[in-house]
Amino acid sequence: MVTSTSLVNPSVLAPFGVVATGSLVVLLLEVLVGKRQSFLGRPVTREFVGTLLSGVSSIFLFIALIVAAQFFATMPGRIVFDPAHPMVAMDRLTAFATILVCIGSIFTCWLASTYLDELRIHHGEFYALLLLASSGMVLLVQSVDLVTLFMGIELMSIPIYALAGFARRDLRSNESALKYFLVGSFTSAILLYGMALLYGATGSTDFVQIRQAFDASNLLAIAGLGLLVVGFAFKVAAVPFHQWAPDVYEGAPTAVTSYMAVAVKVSAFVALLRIAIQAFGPMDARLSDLFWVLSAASIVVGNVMAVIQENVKRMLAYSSIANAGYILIGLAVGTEEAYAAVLFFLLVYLFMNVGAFAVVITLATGGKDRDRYEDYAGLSRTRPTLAALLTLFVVAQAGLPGTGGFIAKFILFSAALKQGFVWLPVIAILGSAVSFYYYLRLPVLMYTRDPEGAAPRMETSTGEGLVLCTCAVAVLLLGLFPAAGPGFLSHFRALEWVRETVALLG
Amino acid sequence: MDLWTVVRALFIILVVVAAFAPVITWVERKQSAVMQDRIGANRADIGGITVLGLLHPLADVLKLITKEDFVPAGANRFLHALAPIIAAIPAIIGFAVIPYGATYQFPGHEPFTLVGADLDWGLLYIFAIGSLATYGSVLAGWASNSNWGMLGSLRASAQMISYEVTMGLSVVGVFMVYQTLELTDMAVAQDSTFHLFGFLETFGLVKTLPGWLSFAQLPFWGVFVQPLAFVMFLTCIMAENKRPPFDAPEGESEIVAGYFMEYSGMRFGLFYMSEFIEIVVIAGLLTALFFGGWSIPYLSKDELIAGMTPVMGVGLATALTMVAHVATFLLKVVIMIWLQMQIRWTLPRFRYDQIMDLCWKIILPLSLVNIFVTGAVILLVKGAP
Amino acid sequence: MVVPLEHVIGLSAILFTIGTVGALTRRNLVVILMSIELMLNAVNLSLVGFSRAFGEVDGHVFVLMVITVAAAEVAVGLGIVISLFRNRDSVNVEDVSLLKW
Amino acid sequence: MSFAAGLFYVMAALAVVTALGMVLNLRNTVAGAMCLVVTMISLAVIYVVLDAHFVAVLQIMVYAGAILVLFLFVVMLLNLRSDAFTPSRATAPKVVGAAVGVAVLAAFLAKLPDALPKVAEIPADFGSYRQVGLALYRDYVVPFEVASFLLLAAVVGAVVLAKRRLS
Amino acid sequence: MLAEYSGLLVILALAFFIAGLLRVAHRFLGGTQREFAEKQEPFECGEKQIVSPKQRYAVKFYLVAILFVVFDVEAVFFYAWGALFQELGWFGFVSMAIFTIPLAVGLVYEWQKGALEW
Repeated sequence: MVTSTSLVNPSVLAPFGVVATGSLVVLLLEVLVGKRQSFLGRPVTREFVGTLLSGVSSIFLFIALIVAAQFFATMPGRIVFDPAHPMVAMDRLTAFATILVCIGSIFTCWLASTYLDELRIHHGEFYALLLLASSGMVLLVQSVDLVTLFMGIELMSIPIYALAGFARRDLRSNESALKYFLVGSFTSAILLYGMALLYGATGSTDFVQIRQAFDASNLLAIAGLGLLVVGFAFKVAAVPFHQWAPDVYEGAPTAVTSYMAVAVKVSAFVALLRIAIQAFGPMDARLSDLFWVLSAASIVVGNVMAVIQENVKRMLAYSSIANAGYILIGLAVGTEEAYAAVLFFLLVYLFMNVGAFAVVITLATGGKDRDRYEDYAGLSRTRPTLAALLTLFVVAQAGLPGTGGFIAKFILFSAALKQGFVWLPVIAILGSAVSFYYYLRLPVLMYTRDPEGAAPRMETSTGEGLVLCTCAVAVLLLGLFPAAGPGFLSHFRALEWVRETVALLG
Repeated sequence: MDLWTVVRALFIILVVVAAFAPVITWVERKQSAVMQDRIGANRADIGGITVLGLLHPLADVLKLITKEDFVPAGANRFLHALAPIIAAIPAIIGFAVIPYGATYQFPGHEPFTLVGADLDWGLLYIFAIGSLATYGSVLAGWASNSNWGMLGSLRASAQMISYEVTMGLSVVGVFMVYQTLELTDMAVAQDSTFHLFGFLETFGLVKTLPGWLSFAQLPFWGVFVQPLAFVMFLTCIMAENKRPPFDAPEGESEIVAGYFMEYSGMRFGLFYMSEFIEIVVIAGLLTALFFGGWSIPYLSKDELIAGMTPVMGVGLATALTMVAHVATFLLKVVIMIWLQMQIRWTLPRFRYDQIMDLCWKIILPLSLVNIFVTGAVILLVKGAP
Repeated sequence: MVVPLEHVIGLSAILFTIGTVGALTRRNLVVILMSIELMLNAVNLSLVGFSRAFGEVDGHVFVLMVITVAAAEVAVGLGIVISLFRNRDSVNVEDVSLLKW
Repeated sequence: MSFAAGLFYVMAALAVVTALGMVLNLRNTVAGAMCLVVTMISLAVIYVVLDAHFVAVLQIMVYAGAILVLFLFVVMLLNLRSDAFTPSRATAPKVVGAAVGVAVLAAFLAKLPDALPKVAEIPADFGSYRQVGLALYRDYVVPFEVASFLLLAAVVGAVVLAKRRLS
Repeated sequence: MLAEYSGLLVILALAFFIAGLLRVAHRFLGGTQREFAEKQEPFECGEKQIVSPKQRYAVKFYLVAILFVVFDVEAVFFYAWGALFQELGWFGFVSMAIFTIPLAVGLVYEWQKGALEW
């Protein structure tokens, strides 16, 4: 069982390696710069440290992104780390997910540097932890083995526990970290028990071999699979495993919240997708039922609860629960087309959600978040551009035609309908209708009321501007060009990647 | 489980607990007296016979056992009683994996090894019970409801856990040389010699070693191939035992007696005993890891048996070899104990920050360097497989 | 194997349940953390049991990874408890009330 | 029943009892932590019975010797002697939850024997550090490297959260 | 393999026996117990106890314990590696070097952050 090591193909780990190396460099740089009076001829101030570290981090993430894109463009099929014990793989699905993760992380870097200044949180280890978490995500989407999957999840989660509590003097941040940690480690234990049972049922930790040995009538296999799905449901905050999400999202520094809402979700969903496709093959009917229930419950609860929130961060938390519900439709349907639609949905979700959080971040000032609804009253007068952008992002999330959100939902629901799933799209459309209420409440406040309370921050930093622009352009481009959705499927051949992944089962 | 297992175990207990440990308490007093130009303990007598004060350990035991079984107010009675036992047991069982003789085979019998338990992860056993020993001092201070006790137990546990890490890392080089975690195998590997200038041959600097160079041989002992590891390991393991100069946890000038301050009688006696038993265990461990265990330098076991067999037959030769080995081992242990005593009475107590700095800032990086230098040298000299 | 596999896996399931119940019902943060450790240990036990049954050591390697992760989790988790404790004098989950549980 | 099997059942009983002791003990967290130490040690003995020798010693070194020392440290130093468990709080859902848990467990245990794999023969050095180590450092080299980054994350996270002043 | 543990079992039993014996002997041979408030007081060099020992202590103690846990696990990976080193060859050497880099960076980080200061 011990094999020679000559066949090892380390290039598979290139994106992971770049991001992980980046974390080491940033950590050392922080230590090096932090003690100096001046660095590279500039005085070392809080702002300078923030800008420097965020810049260096985003360079590393950008390199990883390029590497992943290179893989994506030239990928002949799939390469694995070691044919005898694959552990991690690189195929186009992985490369695509890596790109999404890198984009999400770069956005977080750019948003964080000004945000941390405004909230008077030290910069220090923020970027190192962020890069470590990102490397965990990259590993997570690459995993084709339960052991690496588990390590990926943990490497993603542990830095985020610390990030959530990064505002050390803020009680809410402390408690957010605590809750995220308790839920996260509890989840890990459940997930792990599922993995152990799967190992017991199939005798292997490798996805391909698990699939070959998987016997849907075996108690261990079913229990293991169930626990695994429950664990992931916790991670992506699907109902009924969602109670932690609003609290954690609200308490954490907003830059971290957006990271949790986007990058964590994208990577967890891709990993779940890969397990669903690869480890259990053409969907086991019971698994599909499980996803169906999770999906419907998430859509209903997420949308209904979002209505009664008075805090924008909490509202966005519930809306992200609802979005998880939509994505789960694709997993419940389980056709290649549905999987491809999930990937497109994740792409759009990334931009519209980061965009919305970016506006909240850009408004933060004077050591405080501006995350209550009243804070947005009359924003069209004080910050007209921001008001317009926020309107765009929430409208996109609501799924109005002309935005990426509409196309994403459209192709997802039509994939479901094609497969004969009727109730799920109906529930989802009803849920979207409810979502209009809470999403459009923001534009209404911004455009019809007078400003109250303290004035928002009046300047937008370069990083924030870049993020806002990119997101807005992406949301519009993905929505306005009629071919964006189906074109994504055909032009980027998303269907093909899924087929590749399915076909490469060996 | 047969009778011999029990006998081998009993031998350890008798030698270590019943013979060495009490004598060491006497040695300690006598040596300190010698070094401080005093006479030292010599008063305890039975019928006027003092035997150089060797009766003092006995007097100690009698005194401690007849003292009042005392618990301070506010203490957690259960944990207060439990802590000394938790401290003593790891010390007593520590010697179990240390070989005090080689593997011998008498004609017509099964081969056997002179060791309490021949485990394939032998050294890790020492680390494992070492890590459990922490509980004794932690609980002792906490359970006795005393500020000095609590401070002592904090210091003790922080020091012990810190040095646990470095202690492990510092001997990794030894594992790399002997390719085993098993102490019996290490001793066997050390029962040979190596050419001091063998590397000249390996790197092709000379074709074959000239006779006068090949004559320069050293026993293949840990202390010769891993000198740095020896120094670091000695430091760490002495710090683990919390004896001077690492006795900040019980620094009597600051916190009186530290974690066992609220203990008297045999409760205290168990802490005291475990400290001295640990000295023996440390000596045995140092011997096994760095000084060839039972091996007699330049005279390997096989040579010895083969040399004596024509004269007296295999059985007697083996038996004599065995006795010689055990005696060698005990001699080395005695030397190692003397070394520890010497250090203990020579150096003044380190400050607590110095102790922690030594651990984290000096030994830890140094042991990592040692590991990789050793690795590179081994791979270059022996060639990668 | 000296005992039937179902006894090993059964023991692991029992310990896992005890840990789960502890993690969900107890309110002392440190006890919750310890319960989670117990759950991880239960997982390790079943991995060891399965590994023995298959005669492969993959399960053992998995256990090493779980131990590593457990250590990392505990380090961060207790760090969080300490930072919370510094800002607030409590380790009771129900006192974590700024955000509704 | 062989000695080893007997040992297994004794240790299993001990593990369950101490685990329950840890969870049900409401007054003294230190005692709870000590209970868990015993659980860990008895699990290590069980690992030995199951031929997982290397894992057994790591269980003692890391779980019993490191992780629980840390717990004990925190419990003692934060002075967490009492659990704020107030019976007046609605315990009914908890009782129901525990009952459901036990029911699920019973159902699982009842069906378990049919689902388990056959027990294979093992080589003599099964579970030795050699075998596990070779698998770890060759086949599982990726998770092994990742473990190091994971621990780095833990170090940074712990320092960020727990240190009083970050320079 | 299990046979090799029997010696351990014997020594463990003997250790418990010795420790237990000494405690029991102490219990029965120990002097009469006289408990009164002054004697039971925790010893504070003759002063009354001013503060309770059950208080919070410096965070560096936690910090060093947390770091210990992390580094202990790192060290564990070295043990088996060391004993298998010659078999693993340069592959093992390089993979361990890569493993050590984050550890070393972590150490440098702590050092510079003053987490190792007392």
